[in-house]
Amino acid sequence: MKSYHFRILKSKIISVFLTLFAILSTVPFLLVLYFIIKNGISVINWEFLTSLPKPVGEPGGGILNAIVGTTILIIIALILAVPFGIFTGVFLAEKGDSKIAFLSRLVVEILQGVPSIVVGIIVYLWIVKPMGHFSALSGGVALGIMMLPVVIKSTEEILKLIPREIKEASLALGVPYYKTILKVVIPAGFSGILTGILAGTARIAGETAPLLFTAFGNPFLNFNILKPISAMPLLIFNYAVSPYEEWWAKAWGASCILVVFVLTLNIITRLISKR
Amino acid sequence: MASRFTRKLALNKDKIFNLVLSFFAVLLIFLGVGFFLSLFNASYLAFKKFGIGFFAGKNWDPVQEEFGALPFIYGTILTSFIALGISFPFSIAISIVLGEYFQKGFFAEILRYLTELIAGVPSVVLGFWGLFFLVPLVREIEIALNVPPYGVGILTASIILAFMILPYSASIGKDAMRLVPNELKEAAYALGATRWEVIKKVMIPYARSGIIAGIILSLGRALGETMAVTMVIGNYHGIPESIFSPGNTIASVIANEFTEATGEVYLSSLMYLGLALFIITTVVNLIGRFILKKLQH
Amino acid sequence: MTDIVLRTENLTASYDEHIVVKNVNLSIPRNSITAIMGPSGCGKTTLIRCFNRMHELSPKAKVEGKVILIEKNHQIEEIDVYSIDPMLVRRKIGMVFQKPNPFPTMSIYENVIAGYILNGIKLKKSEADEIVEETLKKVSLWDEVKDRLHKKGTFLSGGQQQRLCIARALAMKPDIILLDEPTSALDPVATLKIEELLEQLKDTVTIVIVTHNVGQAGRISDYVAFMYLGELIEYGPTDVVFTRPRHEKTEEFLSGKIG
Amino acid sequence: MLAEKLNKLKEKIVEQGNLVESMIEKSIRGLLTRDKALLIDVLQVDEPRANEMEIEIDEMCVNLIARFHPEAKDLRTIIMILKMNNDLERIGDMAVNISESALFLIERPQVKPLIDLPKMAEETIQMLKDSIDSFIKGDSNLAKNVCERDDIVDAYRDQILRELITYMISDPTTIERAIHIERISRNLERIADLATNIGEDVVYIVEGKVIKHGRYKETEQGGV
Repeated sequence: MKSYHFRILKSKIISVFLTLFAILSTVPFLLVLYFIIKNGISVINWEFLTSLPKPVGEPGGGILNAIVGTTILIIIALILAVPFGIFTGVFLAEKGDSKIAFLSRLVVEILQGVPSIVVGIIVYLWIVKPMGHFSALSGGVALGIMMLPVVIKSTEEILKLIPREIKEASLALGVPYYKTILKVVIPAGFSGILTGILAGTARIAGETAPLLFTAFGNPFLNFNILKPISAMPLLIFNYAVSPYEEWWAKAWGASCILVVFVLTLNIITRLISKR
Repeated sequence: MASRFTRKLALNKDKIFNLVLSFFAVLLIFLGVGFFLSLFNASYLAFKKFGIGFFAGKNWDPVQEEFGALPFIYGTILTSFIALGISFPFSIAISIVLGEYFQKGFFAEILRYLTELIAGVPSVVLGFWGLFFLVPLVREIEIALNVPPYGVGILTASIILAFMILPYSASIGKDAMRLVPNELKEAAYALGATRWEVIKKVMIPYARSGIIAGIILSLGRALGETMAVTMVIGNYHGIPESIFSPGNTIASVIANEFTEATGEVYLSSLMYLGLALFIITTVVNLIGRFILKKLQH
Repeated sequence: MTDIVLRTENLTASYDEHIVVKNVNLSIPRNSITAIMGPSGCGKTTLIRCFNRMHELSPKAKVEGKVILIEKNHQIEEIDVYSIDPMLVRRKIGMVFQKPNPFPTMSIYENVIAGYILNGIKLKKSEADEIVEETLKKVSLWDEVKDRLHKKGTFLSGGQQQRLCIARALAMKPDIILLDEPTSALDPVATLKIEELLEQLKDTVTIVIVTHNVGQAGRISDYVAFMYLGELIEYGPTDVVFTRPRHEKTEEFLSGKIG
Repeated sequence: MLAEKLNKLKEKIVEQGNLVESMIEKSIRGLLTRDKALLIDVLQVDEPRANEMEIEIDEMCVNLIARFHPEAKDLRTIIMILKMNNDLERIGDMAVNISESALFLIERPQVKPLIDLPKMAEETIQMLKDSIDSFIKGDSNLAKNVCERDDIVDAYRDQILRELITYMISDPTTIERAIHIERISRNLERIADLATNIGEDVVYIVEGKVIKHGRYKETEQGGV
């Protein structure tokens, strides 16, 4: 048997080693953040945020089309996923042991793991192909589907945490079931549901793959949801793989805005759910 | 006392409400089934033409309308498993550090945020960064090793994937480590074990299935990840000869070629790829979640 | 026992084929405190949950027999509880639960009039103020909370929360309130306060309380029912049941041999 | 709650005390004023009421113990009330004895002028009054005082007996009447004894000390 001192020393060395390894794994994130801010911050100015792209060669121009596009896509996704997600979440929390619930949960788990590109294909088949052209609507639907499992899961989890007594107290006051759910149970779980919605928004705001065959992109400002629309991640992708240095700069600027937006949502979600 | 009318009305509203709830749940099930059926339907043409042999075909030639998925399957599996290999030691280290050494406190919070937040960075941004930081770096290495200096390729894609999946396996691993009962650890300490011995002989064996679930779930992520991979893998349709050579994954082929696909067979073949990806990731995910669920009970 | 407010006729209740209340016939006198006692799992909670139709909310729950509520306004009216909308029943028969459960999103003020708010019954500000003050005074909570009516009810102590929940039930002006082991989550001092409160309240409302605590049943009730394995074994004035129980099982329960 | 119910019980026992007190007083007054109606009233109205009340108080005590599980002073109070109830009922019986003898006596000529007997009765009634008073007020000093006055009543009884013996020896026809007078004085003496009992019970309720059977001295020093 090795001496006790040796074993203690070994244990200590390993702990230092592991801690260093863990710290090392934060390096990529910090590098990405550093790179994006370094390259992006100088690009961002008022014009960048409020004007449309200009052809290569012309100075100036911005990414307004993408900002508006992402906003519209997120709104469409929210409109679809929030009610759908909350109602399904309520169903799972309330009638959790039915057969329908079992199957729904299975679908939620499948949706949670489905690659975003597959969602893109599906929405292409369901909406783009029948319509004959790309559209903001199809992009919003794709993002909505991506968001759905997050909203459902967080709603279900938070509602399960709400004591049964709260619900019964309301029913015992002669309040109908639907009002009990809408006015007592859902408000009691409001912060949790909100967290889920924010987390879902964070998940979809940077999604690109499902937009490739749905929203497609659009160099002009568009408010018509039946027409193709641009989005921040689409713009970053298109500019990043282009051969023009000035487009790369614009992509850095857009990346910077998108990353700050998504990370802020992420941090807010974590802070809310910690309380 | 309310009139008979309002008595009935309230009851009806409850029924309607329950119907609405069930409607959404059933709609969700239809959504899931619809996913599968639509993909299956769209890929039927390619399936009829190439059958299961599709996945063994080495050539992907849109001009000749000859489609074989083997290079992409190979690329997908290669990148995913290399990524798992790269991230594994880090993920274990984070699991142990956050699951045992630093469970609370400022350092633990910061470390947790910094390791988990990379999952929040949009994959297109990571790909962009990879293109301008990682690709030149890998190119230097390739020059030093005297292999063709593409920069882009399997290795670059794997490194990016490793960054992306690390938070998943690390956070599930950490949770699994924290689930180890204190009595068990104390019993081992009481026998004179050192901290490392407790971790190695008690905690890791106890948390093993959780760690494995984390790895499986992150594999599911890696298999389906699209944008970052598409941007740095090099889009080569052949079977990659080494980890330095460019390649393609199922997801990256679809992303690259879908909007340009002309011809029904071409499109259907891409759908067929999508169906395969869907089934593989779903199976991998469900296995991972099944293990996790068993762990929680 | 002439002035009856609630009567059950061959009441039988079950969960998933498992009968928990067997053929109970019970008449509850108006403006009194009736305690239902018995060892845990004897069906006492289920019994009172049948009174205001809460039992049927549980999955696979079934109720047979009748529960008759006797209202005395201008004339005497017998209402079969299972023939009208359960929402109406629950407004006439209030309920207070084991764990204090004020609505977490509502203030103390809103909690008192929660029944009105949630049912969509509009109250004038002055009306609402009056109900809140009057009800909180009834449960002797007014002096303790009058300066923080608009704070959340969940900040109160356990005993105060439970009194708030009693106020919430009372504000609907029910004929009966059912209390399901209302003090089991409270400390002895808070328990005593609730018991004193119930004693005061029986002038305005009929009280039915489920308790596993023999002492509590003895201290506060006018009538006591003893249940065992789902059956109503003995029922009568507390003085009589506590000193000269007719049934051997009651004797054993009272002397702590079962339960 | 318990305190309230205990008060009701106390009121009841005081009422019973007052009733039996009035029974003694009425029977003696009936004897002295030769008022037959008063004596019959004691026998036919008061006695049944006292009996009824005794049962009622017994039940109240048992109920309180069964339902409230009283402790310490509350428990002592209830147990003592239970005993007082017994004592008072017996005092009632003795008042009945007195009334019966009085009924016999008032139909016949006087043996002798009744001088000591009224005084004795007065003292006895006062003792009973004081013992009940001490109970109401929780006054252990008054209660102890009652216990000490027992000797006075005993002395009256001896005195009366001696006198009656003289009369009986000198005129045997008075024997029957004399025995009835003696019976009255003996009953008064026993009433005084029971009043003493009550006094002792009050000391026990108030102070938790037993002063019966010569323990008075010991407990003064702190031991029981």
